[in-house]
Amino acid sequence: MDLSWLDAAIFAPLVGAVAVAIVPSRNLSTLRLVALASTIMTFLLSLGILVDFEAGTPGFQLTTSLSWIPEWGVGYKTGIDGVSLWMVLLTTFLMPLAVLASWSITRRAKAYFIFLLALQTGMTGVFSSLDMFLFYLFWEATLIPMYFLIGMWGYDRRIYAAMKFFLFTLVGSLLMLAGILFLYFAAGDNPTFEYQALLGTPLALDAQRLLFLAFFASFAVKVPLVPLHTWLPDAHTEAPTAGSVMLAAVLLKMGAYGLIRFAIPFFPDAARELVPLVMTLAIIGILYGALVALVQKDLKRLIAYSSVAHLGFIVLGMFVGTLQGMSGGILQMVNHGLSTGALFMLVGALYDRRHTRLIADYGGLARSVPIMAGVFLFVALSSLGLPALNGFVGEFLVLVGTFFGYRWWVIPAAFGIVLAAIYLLWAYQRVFHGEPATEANRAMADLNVRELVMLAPIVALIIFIGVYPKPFLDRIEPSAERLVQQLKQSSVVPGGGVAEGP
Amino acid sequence: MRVAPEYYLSLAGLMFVIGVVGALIRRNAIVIFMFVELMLNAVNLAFVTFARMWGHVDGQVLVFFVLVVAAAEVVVGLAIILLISRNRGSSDVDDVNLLRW
Amino acid sequence: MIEIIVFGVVFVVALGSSLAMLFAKNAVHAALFLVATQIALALAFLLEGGQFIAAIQIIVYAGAIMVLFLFVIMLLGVDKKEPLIEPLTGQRPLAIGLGAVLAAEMLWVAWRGIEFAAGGGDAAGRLVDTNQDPGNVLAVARVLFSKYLLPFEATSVMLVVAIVGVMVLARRMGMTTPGEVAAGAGEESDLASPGGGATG
Amino acid sequence: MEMDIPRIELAGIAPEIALTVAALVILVVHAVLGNRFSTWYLPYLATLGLVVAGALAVIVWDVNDLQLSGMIALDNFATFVKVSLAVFGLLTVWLGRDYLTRDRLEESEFYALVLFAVAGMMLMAAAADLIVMFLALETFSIALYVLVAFKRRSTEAQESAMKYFLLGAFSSAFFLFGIALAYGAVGTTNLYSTGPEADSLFRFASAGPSTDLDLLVLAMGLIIVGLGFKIAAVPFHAWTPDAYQGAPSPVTGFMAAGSKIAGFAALIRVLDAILFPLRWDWRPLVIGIAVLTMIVGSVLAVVQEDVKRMLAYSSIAHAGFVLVGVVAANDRGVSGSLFYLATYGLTVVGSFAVVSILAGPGEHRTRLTDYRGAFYQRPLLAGALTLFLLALAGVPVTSGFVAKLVVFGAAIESGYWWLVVIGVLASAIAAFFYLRVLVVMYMQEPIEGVEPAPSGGWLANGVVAITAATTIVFGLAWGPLIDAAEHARFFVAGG
Repeated sequence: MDLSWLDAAIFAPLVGAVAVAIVPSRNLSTLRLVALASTIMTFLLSLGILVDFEAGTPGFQLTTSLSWIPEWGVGYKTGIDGVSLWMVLLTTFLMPLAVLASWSITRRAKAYFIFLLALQTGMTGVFSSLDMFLFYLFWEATLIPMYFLIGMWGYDRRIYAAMKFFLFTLVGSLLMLAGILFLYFAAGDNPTFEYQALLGTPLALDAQRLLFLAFFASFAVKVPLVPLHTWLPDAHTEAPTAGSVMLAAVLLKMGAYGLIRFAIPFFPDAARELVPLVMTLAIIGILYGALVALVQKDLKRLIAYSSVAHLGFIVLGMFVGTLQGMSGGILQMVNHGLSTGALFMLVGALYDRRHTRLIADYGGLARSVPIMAGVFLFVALSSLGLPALNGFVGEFLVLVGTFFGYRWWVIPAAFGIVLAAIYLLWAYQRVFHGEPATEANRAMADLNVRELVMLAPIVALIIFIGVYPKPFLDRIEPSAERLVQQLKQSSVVPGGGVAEGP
Repeated sequence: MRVAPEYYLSLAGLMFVIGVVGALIRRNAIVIFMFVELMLNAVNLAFVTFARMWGHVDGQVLVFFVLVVAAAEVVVGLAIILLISRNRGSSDVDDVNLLRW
Repeated sequence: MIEIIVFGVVFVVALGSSLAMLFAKNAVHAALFLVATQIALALAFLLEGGQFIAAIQIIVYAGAIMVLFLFVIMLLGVDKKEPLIEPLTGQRPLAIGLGAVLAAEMLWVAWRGIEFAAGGGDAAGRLVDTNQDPGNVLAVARVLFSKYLLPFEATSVMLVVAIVGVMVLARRMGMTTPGEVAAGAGEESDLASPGGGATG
Repeated sequence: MEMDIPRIELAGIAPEIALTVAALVILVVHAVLGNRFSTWYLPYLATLGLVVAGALAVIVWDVNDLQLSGMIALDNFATFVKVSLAVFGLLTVWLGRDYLTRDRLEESEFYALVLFAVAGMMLMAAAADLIVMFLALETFSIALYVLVAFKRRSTEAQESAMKYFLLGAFSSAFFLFGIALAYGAVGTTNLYSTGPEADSLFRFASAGPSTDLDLLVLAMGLIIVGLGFKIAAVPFHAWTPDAYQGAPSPVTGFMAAGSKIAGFAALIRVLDAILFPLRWDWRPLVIGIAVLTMIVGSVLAVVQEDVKRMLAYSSIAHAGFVLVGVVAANDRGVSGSLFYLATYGLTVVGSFAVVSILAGPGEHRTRLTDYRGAFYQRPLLAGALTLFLLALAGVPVTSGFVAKLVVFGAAIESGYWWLVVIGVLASAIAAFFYLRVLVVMYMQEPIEGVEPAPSGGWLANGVVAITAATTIVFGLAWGPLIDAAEHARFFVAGG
């Protein structure tokens, strides 16, 4: 059994979940501590990945390959490259913070932590699977815990939001399942689900188009790209804080990750054909998300729409076909995870104090909670791309990459950044400045130690990436280069319609 | 001078169709069940006809099986119908709406 | 020649009675028409060289089964008119349309489908020979107890199932209080016997 | 003309014989002893019979033979189905024990009828002659008609039994007319050729378009219709919701699992093995039925308010998914369908076990609203039901997902990718109603003042545990089962 740190990081949370299950449910503080300890342990394990990972090589590393269902060519195959490395680390990094953000969960905490830990296994697994069956398993495995997290611990319209989230994602992923199966049989006499064996499977162009759309349906729902985004504001708004954090920081990235890991390399010709469409959708997402965010009255909903805009940026960078765009998009995935995660945590902290998410209910908080205001402003600035903070690096790379690829598309994208500055700063101003609307706002308590501990690592990373992104980009670029190449390859076979089947 | 199997088969087919239509449009359980019996009779005729067509008695043996099955079905079916009427305290076994979802 | 005439009678009676069943408002009438159909079919079986089958058609079908039917009808007193309301909107026309399609298919197949020479040669003549020697009953018995031995045994299991089933159902009829747990299979029920009777 | 008594080889029907004997022993012993010594020994007898039957089925694995004048096919296909049926029977008997003692219903007849039904279903899977198939079908159908009416003093149950019976008899007549026409076309009802000169349906179908096929094609259509009733395919599904709702829950689970696998075994044998050469004739019909079944089953399930009724529509939808594998008509289609039916059977028996326990004495609580907050009152049962529902929805890590994967995979291999797209969309619709149950169980509070149903006995809980475990195991380590299903080949002459 050759297992790597990666496999340990994937399954450690499940061990944690079992541990949580053993703890008696009355014992709330023990439950929290066990969950926290398990996530911290997982994070430490994932540092092992970082140590073992060799920068500068494009291929997959820390691979594990075990036989599982040989009858159907299913194997347990994991491994990471420069893209998934940061996604895995982002997940393991944010998870302890999400547990810290869950202190307000006192009802059915045991089930809550079990679902949260199961979710972590699913997310880590998605980013490290090199077998389509395994990937799909993890992909769907993220769905159920999230469904319960939203539905059981969410806010008023939680059931509606949970159902919508589940069904949107399920329709997409089932179409992808059909696509995976088609690909599986197209691969030749010895069908396999292995990712690397499936790469470069020759396919007729019309088959490629259909398959790309099947995969795209799944990933575009997850990203989400307009017009498939309508589940997102509901899910983000209704989810409990930790749910919103993981949803925004990691689950959405699964969509973008799927696009570059699977949709493009498997079907490069179809992807090339559809680049204008995807880019258009991305630009629409940037502008639409920003404009809708401007008019939101609900703080969580505002951040949710800002995610739509940010993810538009990420997808734009990935599809322009330049190294800068791709690296920027990948780095931006990390950045968005950090800043949006932090924003959701802050809103969660506000909600814990005042039990409202409406911007109008706040105002003048800067006087009563100066630290919180400061952190909020800082994170907002990171999110809108202030130079020397992480967001700037990513967005700048995306814009440069877009400029080299498709010159004029830069203009609407840049306009999106301006809008982001407006809605975030305006929201900050309305919440933290002016006269306190109520007595409750005046008497609000500032961030406590737990919340500081939970936000401090994020703040530190935001500065670190903003000032010194090199360690990150060093590891991203070789893989990004390969991904860009994959978009330029061709695997089309002449003739042969899709109707005849594989 | 023999009658060609086509005629017998036509008779069997028509009886079968009448059975189908009757079972679908009537509402009394017993009457529906009688139409099912009519369908089985049509089957018997078909079996006997084909037996002669092929020149062996296999088809007639098959009729024997159909008869046994019909008998067993009748016993259970009528018992169920009786049961319902007893438990309802009336003889009202109408309103078997077979195609309700 | 005799076959043609008798078949004509059989055809008219069987089809006429079946159609009459469709339009009979009274369950007893429908049952009687069914008996007529079955007797006509028994005649047809005779014409086609199935003497044994013709006999049991009368004995079991027209005799036992239909008597059971009439018995139940009388017991329930369903000798009254059925309501003519359509159970499901459009069900009646739909059923008739379906029937028409099915009938067309049946007739088409009957006249198109068996053109190929079944068995070759004078197959019907062979059956006549078999009925001469060793005789219809013996021929049927030989096939039944050799080739069709397994299905024959299977019917016995099926009849046992029917008898057990009717016993269970019969016990549900007399039940008055839920506390009255059935006292096991030893408690013979009257209604179990028709099951045995019809099969005997 | 001398009688040639067939060689009496019993290997092929040994399991059926064992079951019949066990059923008769149960009836006789109970009749002799009465209720004087309680009835604790009855489920043991039934268990013994089923275990012996399963073992007798297993020991002929990899035997490829026709027995009893070609009436019985002794092949791995039949064996796979027989073993699955023995397992379903066992679970039903155990669950039934709990149910019967709770509701104080007579036990001996219940076990005997279940055993007879299993025997009939096994015979159906092994039948190599249409008339045997028909008799087997009637045997288990009659047993099921009675089992559906098994609740005492429940007019609802009895009416659903009547509806089931009438439609069952109606469909039998179709099946039978199909047999008659097939007999007319070929001169025999046998599926396989037993000798070099013997005729069989298979030989005839293989002869190709040189022969006049009209009669056979119509026969095929009627046989599909007749079996379509048994597997609850649309538009022959009208009995399903009522029968599933009215029957005692253990029986419902048994019907959903056993009746389906037996009906499909016959359908697959006739279509995918015997009439394979005529696949271009039957495929359009079966595809139409499959599409209708998947869509109608899924859509109508969404609006149901009764859990048993909802599971009935779900079982209809599942018949549609299996039909997708039948349509594929390749090796993977056959093995995939078998895998699907086996795992679906376990899952559905498990779900009805939970429903049976939660419904309480007299089975009064089966409405969706009765499940409010079930998770907080019975966390383990609700958890198990969650697992079953997710498996029915086809969510990974459960056997239901793998089942869908292999069946859809087979269809894609045959080039029916568009059928798969319809299938996945239908299963997305279907997911909606499974989610509804989850919402009620987890996201709503229990109704104040309503006591939860008493917990089930150890046997019923054991059934839930076993089926839950298999649902997970066959979702993760599905290699051995799919391997067995892939080796479940049909009888091949001279093979």
